[in-house]
Amino acid sequence: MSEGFKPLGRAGMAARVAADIPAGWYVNLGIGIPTLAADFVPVEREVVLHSENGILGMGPAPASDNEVNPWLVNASTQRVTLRDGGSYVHHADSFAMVRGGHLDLCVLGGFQVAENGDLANWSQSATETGRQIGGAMDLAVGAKRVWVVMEHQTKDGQPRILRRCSYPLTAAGCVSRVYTNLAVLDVTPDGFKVIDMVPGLSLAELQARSEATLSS
Amino acid sequence: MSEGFKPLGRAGMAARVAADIPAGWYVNLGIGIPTLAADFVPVEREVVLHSENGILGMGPAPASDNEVNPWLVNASTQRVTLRDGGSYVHHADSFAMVRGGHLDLCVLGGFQVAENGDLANWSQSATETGRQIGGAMDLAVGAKRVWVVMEHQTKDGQPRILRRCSYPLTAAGCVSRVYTNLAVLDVTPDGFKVIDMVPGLSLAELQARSEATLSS
Amino acid sequence: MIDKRVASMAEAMAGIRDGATVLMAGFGDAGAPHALMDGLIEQGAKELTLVVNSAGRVHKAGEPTSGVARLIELGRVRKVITTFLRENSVAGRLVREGRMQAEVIPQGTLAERLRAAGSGVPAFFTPTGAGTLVAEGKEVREYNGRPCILELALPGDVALVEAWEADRWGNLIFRESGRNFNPIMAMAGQLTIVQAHHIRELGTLEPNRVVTPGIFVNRVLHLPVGDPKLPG
Amino acid sequence: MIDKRVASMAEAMAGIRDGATVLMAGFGDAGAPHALMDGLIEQGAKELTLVVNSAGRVHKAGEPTSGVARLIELGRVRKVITTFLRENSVAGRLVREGRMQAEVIPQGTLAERLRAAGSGVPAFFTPTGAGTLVAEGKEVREYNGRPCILELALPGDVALVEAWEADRWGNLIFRESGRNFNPIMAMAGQLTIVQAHHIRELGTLEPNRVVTPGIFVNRVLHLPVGDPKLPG
Repeated sequence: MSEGFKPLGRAGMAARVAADIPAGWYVNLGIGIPTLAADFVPVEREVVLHSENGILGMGPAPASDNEVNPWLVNASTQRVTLRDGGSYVHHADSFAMVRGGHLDLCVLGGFQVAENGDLANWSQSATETGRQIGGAMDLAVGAKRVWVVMEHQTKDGQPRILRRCSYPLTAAGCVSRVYTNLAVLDVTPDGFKVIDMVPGLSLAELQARSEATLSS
Repeated sequence: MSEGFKPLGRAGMAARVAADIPAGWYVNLGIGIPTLAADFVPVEREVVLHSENGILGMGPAPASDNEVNPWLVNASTQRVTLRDGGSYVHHADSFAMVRGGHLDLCVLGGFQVAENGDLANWSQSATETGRQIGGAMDLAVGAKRVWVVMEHQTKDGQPRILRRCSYPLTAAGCVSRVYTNLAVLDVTPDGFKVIDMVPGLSLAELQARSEATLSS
Repeated sequence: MIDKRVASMAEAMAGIRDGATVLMAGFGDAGAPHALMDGLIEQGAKELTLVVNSAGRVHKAGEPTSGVARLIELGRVRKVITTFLRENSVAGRLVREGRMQAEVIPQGTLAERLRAAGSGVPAFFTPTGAGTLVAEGKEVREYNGRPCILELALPGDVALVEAWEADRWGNLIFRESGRNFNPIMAMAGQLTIVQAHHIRELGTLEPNRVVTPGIFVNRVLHLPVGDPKLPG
Repeated sequence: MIDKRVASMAEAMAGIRDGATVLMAGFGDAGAPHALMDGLIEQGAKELTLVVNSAGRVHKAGEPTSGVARLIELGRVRKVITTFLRENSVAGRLVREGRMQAEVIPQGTLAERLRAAGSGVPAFFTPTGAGTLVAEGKEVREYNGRPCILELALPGDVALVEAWEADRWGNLIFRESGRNFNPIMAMAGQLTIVQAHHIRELGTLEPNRVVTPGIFVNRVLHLPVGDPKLPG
């Protein structure tokens, strides 16, 4: 690492998010890195995971083939388990939990986050025909807190931490915190505030990789 | 009976309604005479009774004290039973059946019915403070058919079969049939049409006891 | 460890403030959280808005009232939102004297407004009540050829709920027609307090049978209070 | 005697017309009425509007598609209302060529619109989608300080539903996450057709466990079709 710091990998980002989720919270983990975060929440820390397709109290993937229940899949259609205390509901009741403001936290993947809390995570073009929204808009609007996990920049080095999103919005002003492979940023009334960085990274270096102005 | 005809009593009216309910219908029977109608539907004729407080497939009152379940009451808070095939839901789901148009029939008591199908059955004054609506408005609007059972006239001889209701409405244009102690009347685009009368009663005698014009 | 059980009625009632909107479940005696209602009377909060299917009944002279009727009689209620007011003559008198407000609404609209509050729906249209006194002051719009009125979600600061079985996560199962308003009031309450006949070990309530998942519940008080009574 | 069981797929599919709006339940493979979808392909109705969580996926060249993707590929679908379109490249092409319409909407809004259709709510406000492409052409109104958009109920002429257990009254119980859209599509369908793994004697489904009461069901076809598969 000639740059003097080491960006987090997917697992590292997932672990960093997981460290901040306290016991007792009701949490939805979006598709991708957010889903990985579940593996970094110790079982004894009771966090109740919600899955849009009607599961509350979701557990990890089956430990063995004997435990596989093909009727029990998560929102990414991966096979999962149910914890003691878990239950099933239908889709409208499941989204009542989301839209009714009952989730303490939703962790979503993102394309772009703006300093006003706007999130873009479902489409890169307003004219795209092959769209997919899934539960992202409901979760972004409905959860008490929305955290976003994403690479700090695109693969070709474009910033994702922006003054204003250029992609179509998922929801306006919904994000309260962003976890990237380089830093953790809070969205405040005064814009992005850096609350953590990977070792060896300077604020100036982080700012150079961000469009929005960062404060510390 | 100097008048040459014998008005039906409460049980007679209930039996008359019950005779017209075919097997397989989902039916809500309102408080009062409508509730009595259940006793006149033979068990082998499968009619599925709905109760607003979350019962579908309600059965009769317990046959003996041994059968009493204090947790199982109908919308009149009388103890009832559940038929094989019955189930329980919460109040919003119960009224989804009502308001979503899933009931084939609702039978309600009435104060007044007008020739345009308007029903008044919940209040006799727009300024009443001790109001009660219960589920009447939902049932009147939501069921596929609304039949009303009531005395043909008030206790002091005022007509209840009217050109227009004078009491506050339960719902506009909802009634399709009226069962009284004297006759059965269909509400048609041309007004009330008499389809049955107690033996010995003439149309002229029935008309004399009605404000709206009756046809046969 | 998530443990929503509380050890005393005082703990169950802690923090209910004057002016709160309190949702009270039950239909007839089944599924009514009588003990919690008594607890609220004892706790002392006043200027309450009560949301309850029935405003209760006033008994004959000399017989004590209870629950909703008692709260009203004590002058602790600023407003009641209900579907049945007629059998409570005290409530009727207070309304006439301008000492209490009453909003009498259709039962299905009450249920739907509660469910909406729990589900993030701030307002919805319904044909129920259109063209009646219930429609007064409400926006009217036609759908499917019928006039519909706009109704608002009805959230509560507090919900008082009765359940047959509960666990420490607050999962609830109800008994027969004791289910009634309990699940939707649990959803609509900011602080949902449950009296439960039985507390079960976590993991022993069958996941397909749970009606109210614990996400809608804040406090569970274990109170095996016996069977519902008939109105008398 | 009420008996909603039908003896054949032909009987199950009878009367589904060209131009019908068809609700198809399922999330992933769990709770998806695959056999009924195949039955609909065989039955031949066209110009359909499909309402389904996912527009399905197109497999590699040479591999047969099935279900929703097959109906689309066969040109039988006029419009699809869904939350996931990306994995069906054929659907994307048909949309670009103007040969099929697609309405991609939020999953919670889809669920709520279905539940509204089944519950007599013609329209409701929701903050989901406000300020996004989803809000285009929709009425906006502020509630609780947030912009909300007006969404309409989404009823179906037909609903295709999968259940684990059923009885002759059409009462349904689902398996784990196989519940998903099934209960709300059953409510929202004018003609609700069920494929059930198990048929139980009337009275043996525990009344507190029934999720979809028979009032929402028209036809039940007994089809023990095995476990759901993973997407592949």
